Amino acid sequence: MVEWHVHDSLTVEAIPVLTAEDFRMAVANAVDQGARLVAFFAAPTVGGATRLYAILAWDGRSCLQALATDPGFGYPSLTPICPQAHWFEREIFEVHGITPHNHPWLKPIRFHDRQDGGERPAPCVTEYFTVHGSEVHEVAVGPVHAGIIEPGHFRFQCLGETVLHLEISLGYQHRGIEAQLPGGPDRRTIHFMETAAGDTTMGHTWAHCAALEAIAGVRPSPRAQAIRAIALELERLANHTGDLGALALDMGFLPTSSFCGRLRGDFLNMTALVCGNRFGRGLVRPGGVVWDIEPERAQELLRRVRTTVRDVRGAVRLFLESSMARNRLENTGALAVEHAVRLGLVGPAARACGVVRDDRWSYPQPDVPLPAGTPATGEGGDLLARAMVRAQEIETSAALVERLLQELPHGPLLLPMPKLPPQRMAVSLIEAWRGEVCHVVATDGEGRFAWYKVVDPSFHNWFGLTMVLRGTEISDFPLCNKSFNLSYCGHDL
Amino acid sequence: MTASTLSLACWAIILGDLILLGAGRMRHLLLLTAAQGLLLGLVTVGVSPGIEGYIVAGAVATLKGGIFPWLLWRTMRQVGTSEIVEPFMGLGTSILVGLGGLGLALWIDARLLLPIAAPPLLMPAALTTVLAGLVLIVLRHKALTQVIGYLTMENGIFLLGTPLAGHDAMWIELLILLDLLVAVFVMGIAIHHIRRTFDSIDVDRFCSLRD
Amino acid sequence: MVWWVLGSLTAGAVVSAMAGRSRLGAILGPAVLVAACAVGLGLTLSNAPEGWTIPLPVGAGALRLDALTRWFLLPLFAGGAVVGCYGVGYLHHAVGHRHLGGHWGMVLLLFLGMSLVFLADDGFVFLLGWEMMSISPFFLVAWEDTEASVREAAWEYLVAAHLGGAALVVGFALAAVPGGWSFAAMRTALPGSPLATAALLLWMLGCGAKAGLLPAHVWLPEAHPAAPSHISALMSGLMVNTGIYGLLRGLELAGLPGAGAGAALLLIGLATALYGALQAMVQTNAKRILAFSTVENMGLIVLGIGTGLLGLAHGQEVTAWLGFLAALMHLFHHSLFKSLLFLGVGVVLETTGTVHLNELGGLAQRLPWTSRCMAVGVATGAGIPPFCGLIGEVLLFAALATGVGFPDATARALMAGGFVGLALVSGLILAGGVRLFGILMGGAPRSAKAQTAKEPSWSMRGPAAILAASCWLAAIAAPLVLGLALPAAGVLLGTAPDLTPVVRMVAQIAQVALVVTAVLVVLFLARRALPGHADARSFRTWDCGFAAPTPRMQYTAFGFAHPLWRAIGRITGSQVMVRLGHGYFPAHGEVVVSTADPIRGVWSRLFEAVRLGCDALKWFQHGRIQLYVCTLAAVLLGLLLWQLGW
Amino acid sequence: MLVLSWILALVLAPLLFGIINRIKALMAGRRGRPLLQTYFDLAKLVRKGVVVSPTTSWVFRLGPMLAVAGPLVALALLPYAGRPGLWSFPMDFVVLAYVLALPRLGTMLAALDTGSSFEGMGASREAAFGALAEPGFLAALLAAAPQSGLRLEEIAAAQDLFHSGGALVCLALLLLLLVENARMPVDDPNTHLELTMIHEVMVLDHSGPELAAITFGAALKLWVFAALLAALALPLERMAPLPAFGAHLVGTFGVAAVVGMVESLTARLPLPRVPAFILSGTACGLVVLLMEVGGGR
Repeated sequence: MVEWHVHDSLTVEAIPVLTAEDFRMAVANAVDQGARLVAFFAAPTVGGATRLYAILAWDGRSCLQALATDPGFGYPSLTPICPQAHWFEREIFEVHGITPHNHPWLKPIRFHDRQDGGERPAPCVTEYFTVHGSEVHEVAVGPVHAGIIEPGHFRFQCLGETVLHLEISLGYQHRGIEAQLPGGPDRRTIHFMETAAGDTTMGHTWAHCAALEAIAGVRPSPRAQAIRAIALELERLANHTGDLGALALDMGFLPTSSFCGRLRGDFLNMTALVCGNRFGRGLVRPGGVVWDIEPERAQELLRRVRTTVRDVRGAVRLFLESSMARNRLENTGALAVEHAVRLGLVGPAARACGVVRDDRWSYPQPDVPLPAGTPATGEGGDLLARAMVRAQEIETSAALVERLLQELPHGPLLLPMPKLPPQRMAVSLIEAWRGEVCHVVATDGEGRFAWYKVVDPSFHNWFGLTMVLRGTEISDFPLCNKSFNLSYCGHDL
Repeated sequence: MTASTLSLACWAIILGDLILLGAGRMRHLLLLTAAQGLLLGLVTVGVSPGIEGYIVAGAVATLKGGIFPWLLWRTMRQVGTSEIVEPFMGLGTSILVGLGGLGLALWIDARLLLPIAAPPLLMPAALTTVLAGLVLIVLRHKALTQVIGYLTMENGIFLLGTPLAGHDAMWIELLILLDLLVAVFVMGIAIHHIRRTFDSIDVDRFCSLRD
Repeated sequence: MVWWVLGSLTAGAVVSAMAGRSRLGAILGPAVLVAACAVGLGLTLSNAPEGWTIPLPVGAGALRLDALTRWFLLPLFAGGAVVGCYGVGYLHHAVGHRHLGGHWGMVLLLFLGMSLVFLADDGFVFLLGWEMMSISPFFLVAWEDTEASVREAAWEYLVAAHLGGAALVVGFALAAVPGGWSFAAMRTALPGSPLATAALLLWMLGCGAKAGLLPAHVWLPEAHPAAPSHISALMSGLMVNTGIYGLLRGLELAGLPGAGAGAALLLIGLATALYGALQAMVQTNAKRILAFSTVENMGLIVLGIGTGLLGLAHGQEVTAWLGFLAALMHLFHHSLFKSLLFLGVGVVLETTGTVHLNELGGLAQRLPWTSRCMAVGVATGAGIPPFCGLIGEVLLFAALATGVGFPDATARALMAGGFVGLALVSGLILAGGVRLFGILMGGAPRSAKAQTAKEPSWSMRGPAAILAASCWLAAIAAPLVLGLALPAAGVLLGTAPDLTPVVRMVAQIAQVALVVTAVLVVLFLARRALPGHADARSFRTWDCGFAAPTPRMQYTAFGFAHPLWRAIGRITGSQVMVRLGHGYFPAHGEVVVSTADPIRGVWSRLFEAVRLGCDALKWFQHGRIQLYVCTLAAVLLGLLLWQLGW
Repeated sequence: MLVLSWILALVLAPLLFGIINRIKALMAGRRGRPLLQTYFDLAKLVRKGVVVSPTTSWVFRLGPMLAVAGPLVALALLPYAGRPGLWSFPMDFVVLAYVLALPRLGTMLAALDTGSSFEGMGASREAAFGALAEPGFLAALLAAAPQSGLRLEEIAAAQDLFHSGGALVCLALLLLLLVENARMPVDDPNTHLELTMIHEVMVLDHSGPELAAITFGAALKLWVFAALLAALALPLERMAPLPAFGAHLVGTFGVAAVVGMVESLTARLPLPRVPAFILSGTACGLVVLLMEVGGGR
């Protein structure tokens, strides 16, 4: 088993290829001992065969491990002994047709055309897990939603108000990004990355650049890294504020929802002040950043961050201390910590359950200071905990941004990127606002992308949402969904 | 102090009891307890006017409307217990039981022959308060809620005693003494309960409850 | 005329039974029924002389036609004619291969029995009628005797009817002790006699079992649904009335006892109504829902009687009149809409073969007539204007509301409690009615059976339409109907106080009903003038953009009741068992909902105990004739000694 | 006067939604939509065509008519400005409750007729909460009724906000107004989340003039409740006719303003807690009734 650090690269051949059975046991053992399966995918070998790669992350030791196996047409499924692999295995099955034997729920995770070339089925028509009984009814929500959100289909098995089971069918946002990346990097690549998940531009772009920089052995200047960190935290601030506002809106708590709606815009405008784009597009490029923060702009940003965070604090306090809002939040949509660990949840959703898991601390980027304190965690994993974690993260992010703005290091903005070396591979992990973004890149014999794997935090967390809903109220679903606030396009890619 | 103000205060006490039974959060319970203490003072003034009445009322209002709730509030904060009141049955059931209690109180009031004429709504208010306290003690999980239940019940007993107090000044002092006795007693029992409920928590912190 | 009615019913019963499977048997019975009912209606509404005697082997039996009897005969004969017509259509497929003659013979016997019960002026005739009425439904319920559940329901009915009948026999025997068997004698001798209370208790037991009062209601939701639908309509719409009649007559004979009986009836009525309404909310078989609705409505009627008695006991005449008038009016309205609903469900059963709500749906499209009639029935039951159900319920509310001003505190509390309870019941009825109609008729068919439903022949649609129209007419003509009810209540209460406010109130409610109708007509016409009336496009609607809805995506019968069941419905004893596999990826999931009536369980345990007790007595069944004779002699000796008064 | 009040109700009822929304907007620091937006919506809807789902039948088309007919007739029962309504008879408050059940029946049946799980969800909730709210409404009015009279007119005359039980009765009616008219904290009229709705989700499939009818019916129903509450809260019968008329109008809008304030400051209740909320409204009325029965008043 090969082990390396997140900023390093390695050769693809360094990854040991085990037999399917050994591979399965090795991954399961590592996960049992505290590793996380951050990526599990199939990729072509030089010979043209398909090989399975598992990337394991050891948060405590800040190191990564990788394993591989050659499955042929099928292999024994990991899911029964390692539920984290569940979604990955279904994806592998869907994209490559490699069957994980004994997988309990083997079906595509994305809605797609029929493989046998038959007539295209109607959206969301597939086999869902059915709870039998004459009194059970199904509720089919989506793919079109009444709000301005992305498409996705939710199939509830209900008895009256109680949800017995929820199954989620996605794929309406599938753009084939991963399939278009091999052969790169080219001029489109960075734009694919900036729009992989529209609200996580900074997370994905940084992860992409970090992976390329690791392969090329380029180390961006501290100033560029600081500007990246500022933009990432601003993205976090904007989205967390927006999420809290949306949570308030969904329970009809108007004061906070209207305040947070405006304040989210203020944070986005701060990003725009840095790079001219409210979502931070065009700011980060391999080798550094494109736009600088001059001292006067830093002062302006500092002023804005301080006032906005003060307002956010007020609005959120109003929300979290209102007993009516707390009544709605407490004990709703709870997820036990052992489920969060076993399912490999990431981001605020995992931290709200009490899992200490934040890549900013575990896998810090070079020259980026650690945020103050420890990762924010909650208890019980209910709506309140997820809201509280966000409120705390707003504080830590604001403090970090202030600190960085006050003492911006010096250095060139953008270093030139050399041509990528051949046959190298790198993994980057960035704690975006929604959770861990993981990019796995490998180059071919000419230094172009041989394959490229993107794992959005939503990919880990969608199944957590279905677990939260089992046995709860169907009327709680919108709030639970909002409290996870997962990405559809980030999942579908 | 007119009779109508007194009856309004009694109305408020009865309503307070019902809201107490329907309250889902500790801080509401404490606020209600405090309000009830203040109302108790008001009623005391109404029933036994004169300087003694004012003194007793002041003592009652400070003790029951201020000190006790504040102590409990502090304890709650220190223990860091969750804000949610944990009822055995739904809060709706508790309200229904409270309504039944009010009915019972009115029924008893119609049949009770008191030695002295009490203001019209006083007895029902007192009995309802006692019953509400009982419900809080019986139908709630948390030790702190039970303490509030004891307090409420004791408020009711105090109310029962007020018309007697108007007659004879001696009664007042006796009542206050009894009151304090009951309060300390109640706290003692309650702390015992708390100790059992929160085994892991530092028991010393409960010293703040002692009077 | 009375002889024509009774004679034709008797003769028809005999001839029809002999006609057997022939075509004559299928026609003769209903024809006689309709004819007899028509004559009976004439008798009821005419100024016929009031008393007759019939020669019986044991002496002369007396018949009497007073206003109370007229009031009960009215729905009996009106409903009988309608149900007779319907039955012809309902049973048409059985002509030739089932013993239809026997079936109709039993129906005629049932009508004869009910007529005798209402007309009786002495205990013998009453009991004679009661027995006829009790036995014949056994054969009627057991029509589908190939099904075990039907046979069981029929037996259960028989046991309940006989236990109730036995209570009545003993009750009349006790009541006859002071003065004799004739009602006139009881009226003078019974009030104040120590036996009156005992007799009344037994009457309440016997009649309560017939009317389906808690806790003796358990047979009713089994037997009524098991019968063919026109018989269900007969039993639930008309036969239960005999229980109320017996109760009222018994109260009259015992001299309208005071506060205790009033309070007891009020509480029993309220409990029955609440329990019935809640059960009707959670059951999933349409006929059982209707049967529990009958239980609930009988509860309301008894609530009215109890209120009236309480009013009387406390010297509040207006309350007393309001209570009894409410009971009588509601009884009439209930006969109309419950028969209507059973006829409607009968159509559903006939055309789809099932009455389970979760197998139905989409019938409003397929059965436009029947669904409209059912809608009227549901709205009437829920007291929605412009239908007649409103009148009885408002009278009941009025009786209870006036009671809140009583001088006596306990009575005030009872009345106020009754008022609030009644309000809850009325809310529940609306919810239950919406559920019944909405799940049954609305949406898409939930099974293939419902897919092909078709309207039946006019002989089945017509009677339902007539009843639906009567539900509206009875509201518009409510002052007239009240005019008939007043003398009926007068039989119980004597001379009336000034009831002009009550009469005016009913007239005003009738006006409200009329105006609601008018407003609806105007709106209907206005709608035609607006766009989108005739040119509405039929297309898949919003549904969250989901393109392939299935019938499984509709609310189920229990699912619809789920929020209410969670809040207050758990006392119905229905339970939800969820079996979902463990772990993140369950392999199988299933939900079973049981809606068994817990009170039935109590009874069956009781009967089990009795059976064990009887087993213990088996030593006595040794077959030695000497001992039997000895026992008989001992009993006779004992009776002799008792009669001689020691 | 009576006719005038009736016409005013028809004309001004949609304004109530405008007032509520304007208050909510002000409290949230927004400008909000125009005060007359509901009128614009109605005018637009009336001119639009209709799309119906193929599963629906006559029931679906009847529902909106019932939704308007009920409140229209209920208006005639309302006492206005201290004077009796078109009808005034003993127990007219019970008839009022039954007439107001007409729109509930209509919308629920139409909802179930669509065969959609969303509409069924709304109907199921409405059925439960409507049934539970019924005793509260009637108990509050009975408690408010003086011993001598059981008409709405006398009930309104006997109560005012500053009278012993009057405030409590008004509170009970306010809480039940929130329940019956699908307002916060029971239902959120502004949400887009079908799974949490009650009233709005039942009328998802209606379009064109039928949706207009339902919206107008809802506005009228709110008017009936608000006007009734104002009649109970204000001592109108002691005023001269014209001032009473004005006061009643202002009072009705005042109720809408209060509803707007409540909506601005509350969060939705979890649905399983709604029955307890209804019970607390009911309890307010029951306390007064108990006092009356117990002779404590």
